[in-house]
Amino acid sequence: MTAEAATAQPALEVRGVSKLYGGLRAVADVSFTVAPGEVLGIAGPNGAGKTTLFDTITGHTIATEGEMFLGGTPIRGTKIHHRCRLGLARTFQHPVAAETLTALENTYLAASFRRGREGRSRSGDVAAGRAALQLVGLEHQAMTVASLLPVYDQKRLMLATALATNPSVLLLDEPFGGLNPNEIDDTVALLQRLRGGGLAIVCIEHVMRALVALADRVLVMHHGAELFLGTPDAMMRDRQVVEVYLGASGGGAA
Amino acid sequence: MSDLLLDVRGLRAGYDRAVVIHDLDLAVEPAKTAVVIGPNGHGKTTMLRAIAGLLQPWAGEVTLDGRRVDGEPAERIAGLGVVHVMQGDGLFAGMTVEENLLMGSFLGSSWRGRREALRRVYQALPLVEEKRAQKARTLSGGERRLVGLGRGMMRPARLMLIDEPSLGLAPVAIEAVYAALADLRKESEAAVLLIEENFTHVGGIADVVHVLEAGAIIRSGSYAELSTDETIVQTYLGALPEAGR
Amino acid sequence: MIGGLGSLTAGRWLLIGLGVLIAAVFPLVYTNPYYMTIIVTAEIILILNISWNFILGMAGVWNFGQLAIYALGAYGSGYIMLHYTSVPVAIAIVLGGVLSAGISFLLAIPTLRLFGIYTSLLTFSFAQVVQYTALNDPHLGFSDEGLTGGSFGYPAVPGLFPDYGQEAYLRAYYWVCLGVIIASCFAVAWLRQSHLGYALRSARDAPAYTAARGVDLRAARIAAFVLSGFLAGVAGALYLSFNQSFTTSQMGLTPMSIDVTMLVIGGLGTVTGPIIGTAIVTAIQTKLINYPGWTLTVLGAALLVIVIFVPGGFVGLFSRVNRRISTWVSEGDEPPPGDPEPDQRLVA
Amino acid sequence: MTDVVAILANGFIYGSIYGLVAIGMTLIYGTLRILDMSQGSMVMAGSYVGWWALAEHGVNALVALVLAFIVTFILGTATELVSVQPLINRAKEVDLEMVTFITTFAVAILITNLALQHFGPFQKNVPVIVSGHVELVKGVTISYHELTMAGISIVLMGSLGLFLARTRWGLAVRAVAQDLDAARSMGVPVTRLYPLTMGLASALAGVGGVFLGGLYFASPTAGDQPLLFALIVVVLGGLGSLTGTIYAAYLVGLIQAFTEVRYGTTWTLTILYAAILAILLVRPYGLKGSPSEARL
Repeated sequence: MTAEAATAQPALEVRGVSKLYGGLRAVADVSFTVAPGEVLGIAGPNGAGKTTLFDTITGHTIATEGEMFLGGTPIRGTKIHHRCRLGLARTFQHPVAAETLTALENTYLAASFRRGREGRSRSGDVAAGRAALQLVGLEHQAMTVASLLPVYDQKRLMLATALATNPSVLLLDEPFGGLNPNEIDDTVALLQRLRGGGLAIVCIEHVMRALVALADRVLVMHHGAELFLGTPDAMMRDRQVVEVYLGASGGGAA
Repeated sequence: MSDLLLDVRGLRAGYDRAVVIHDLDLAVEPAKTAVVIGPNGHGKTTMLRAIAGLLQPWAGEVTLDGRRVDGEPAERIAGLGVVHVMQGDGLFAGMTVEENLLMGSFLGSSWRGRREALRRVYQALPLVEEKRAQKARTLSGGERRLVGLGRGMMRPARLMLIDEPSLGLAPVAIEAVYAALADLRKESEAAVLLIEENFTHVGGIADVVHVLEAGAIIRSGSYAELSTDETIVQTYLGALPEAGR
Repeated sequence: MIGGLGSLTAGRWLLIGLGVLIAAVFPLVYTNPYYMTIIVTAEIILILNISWNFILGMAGVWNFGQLAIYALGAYGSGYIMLHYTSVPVAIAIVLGGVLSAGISFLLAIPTLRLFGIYTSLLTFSFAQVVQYTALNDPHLGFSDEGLTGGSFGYPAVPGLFPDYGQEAYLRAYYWVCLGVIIASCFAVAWLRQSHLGYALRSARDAPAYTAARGVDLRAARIAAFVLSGFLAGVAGALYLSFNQSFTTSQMGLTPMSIDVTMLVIGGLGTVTGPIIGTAIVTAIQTKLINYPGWTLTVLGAALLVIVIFVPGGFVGLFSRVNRRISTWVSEGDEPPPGDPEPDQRLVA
Repeated sequence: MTDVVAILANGFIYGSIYGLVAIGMTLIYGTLRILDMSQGSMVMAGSYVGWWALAEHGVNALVALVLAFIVTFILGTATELVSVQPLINRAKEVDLEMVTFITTFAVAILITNLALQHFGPFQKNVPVIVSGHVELVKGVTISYHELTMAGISIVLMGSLGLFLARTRWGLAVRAVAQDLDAARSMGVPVTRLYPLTMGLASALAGVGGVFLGGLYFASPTAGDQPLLFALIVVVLGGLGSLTGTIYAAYLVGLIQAFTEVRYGTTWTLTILYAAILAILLVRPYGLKGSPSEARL
């Protein structure tokens, strides 16, 4: 990540975001920025507040405090669909799509709300939808109804519909969960290509091998708060991270 | 072979066609404590839910005391002496602590027997007795784990399945939970199958440790052997840290 | 071009053309007044069912107030026919539809703030208020027969073909209703493949996902309410015009249960479903006319069997791949406290 | 002055009977998370049992009530097994809450029309449980039948509350309502508990049916009005909240008594449903209900 990319307008800025359920602080005062083309990994044990943090950014849950900016524009309080049209796309932990529609109908619908779409032209939207399917290698499944797709294809379709909205920031919730090794490698290669095109990516993941290969920086969360924010190498040497993951002795590591 | 309390062979399970557990074998001897560790997202809870009957396994055999139980509903498996302390806490939020504990002995014998079990749990876990009249939803994370554990102790068990007791707890709360676990093991001769993401606390209670990665057991051994084993670090941190070598 | 009317194969077009032809020629061949009256009434009920199928089946909004909207269309157009005789009856019927569309819009605003069973309860309550208000209306004292004529029935209105002989009258209404049916079927088929149609079907299958892909769920569903309300209003106006009266017995539990059975048997959410369902149930009703109680027993049993054992139709359509995500569709709907990462536990 | 006494007395009577019918619906929603639309037809069934036992066979009142309890208990259990249980194990592909609104509705149609065929469409007079009446204040009389109805309703509601709070099976019902998986791992036999819960709820409505039969009559449509009133009470009280249901029942009873005295019986349902519309606009989950609190 070159120097000037850091000083340019961050694609996504999160400042002091918290989420409280009664007395429980699911997310506690988390802040970070992601520059265009940068990949930020989010790690941490179960119950650390990762998905809840995502939900506050995308609007599926209301943040109790804190501000969020997408390419400089504040998005706190805006509706979910507005945030998407401004360039924020997300995937879900479980592959989900409009299951009675075909793959192409799914990406067409998403493409019809894509960022920077000029004029109402159905053929333009259909073409954008087909392009998104090609990006993830699903063009051969264009006419298949989503519920009939195998699980890996459903995961790729969910990614395709996110990309069809031409996002500037892509939030991924465990994209590698349940994938076998070469499926992981394909997905990592695809994400590397996308970031090359200037897409900012924030990725929650447990599969460390993939996260470490992909992320420029990693935010480790524990009890809803930031435990560590830095490069993957520094993460592996950080005493606190190793303790939370491995416990005191940390095996042969620290 | 038949002297095994729990014998899992070729277990295969998952959600909505997403396979999470691939061909898993696991054995637990009577009165012994087996611990299964592994990073999140690799199927620990799914394995436990399949054994407990909350999830229908797609393939494989689960034998308890020599009797096939895979495919049986959770309520019948519970009847065979299996106590399942669930992830998070699985408490009944709208009911008081004492009501939760009484539910633990739903399969218990008489009214008097349940009162006796209640007295025993209060003696073992004074904090739980202190909070007995409070609604479960008002408890903190650590308190909920202790009540969950206490509820598990309310009826005699052949096998206890315990799901990540230290999940999301502050260190001091983890100490209290593991201390209670250690006492429990001393006085009851139930076998324990415990899954945990955090590796260090299990030292005191684990007779054997298994490492679960990507839905299958990849290594087994005593706590001492595994704590210096490099594959553990590999599984957890994805790559061997240069500095550590 | 995805889907769209163009995607219908030549065979399908031939079938549709043949069906329309047979339907059009039918009254020239068959003129028994008793059965023709039943058929025209069935046509009007079919128009109502097409409108209900669009909001309930395609948009996936649990609206149980459709019969009240249908009735308000009748009362609205009747009022115009009675008090503004200069307005041609056909316009009055359309205005009845416009009135119902407006009321559906007003009903949509509160309904779409609710989730799950509460949508059904709110719309069901709306229908009860309309029914009981109309029932007691003659005692309201506006004028001796009130606005709706209550259970005695709306006062006689001229209707479309006031001076036709019985046979010509039946045939004229048959063709008018047939025209409305064909137009609304094509409209629904076109809508289903339109941008709005895809948005509605996607919102029905997975609300949280669809909102995250840029669809304004509220706006799309309000549009569905208004369109289905208009068609229901036209159906109500046609019923009043054809029968020269409209009683509150058109609303209420019994007619609603018959209509739901028609939709379910025909296959909810499909374009042809209402046609098949209305035809089958009307045939059953006519056959069992002289065995009181048998009709609804058979229909009740049929409804139960089909909903439970026919995975394809109704049951499969309302699948919630992951109900937990879809209940978080809009802000403010928080997961139960003390359960910060419900999704995390699903995998491991 | 007499109006106030009449309103309070009638309100108390109506509130008790609506409470009895509605509490069954809340019990079912609390445990099964479904709205049982067949509850009205259970009231109708109860009124026919009352007619059969009291009018046809001159059985004594208590036996008639017990008989109604048993008959509707069996009917309710059968309803669950036919219209809900087959759908439960398909929870993945089916929206249980919505579809059972239709299937229980279908059962109501079925039972209503079976009664229509068997007993004919004409209203049947059901003798009162106990005859005679008492004059509270000049011009305001309450029949002993109504008083016993209110009394027994309160006793039944009270014992349901005690059952849920104190007994082993009562705790199990509440546990199932709050965390199904946890309850199953305690050994609670859920596949038996669901039908029995629906049976119990229907039995309460059945007993209510005998009383309502005595007040009005037994007929195939005897269940429609009670269903509409029970829906109002359940929505007002917040689905799944027992105490909310009891408060709402007496509130609805008072409103009905008030409108009857002031405007005559015609406008009662209209006003009540208008109240429901207003409530749902302001509090989308009913007076006491809220998403996470819909627990017993």
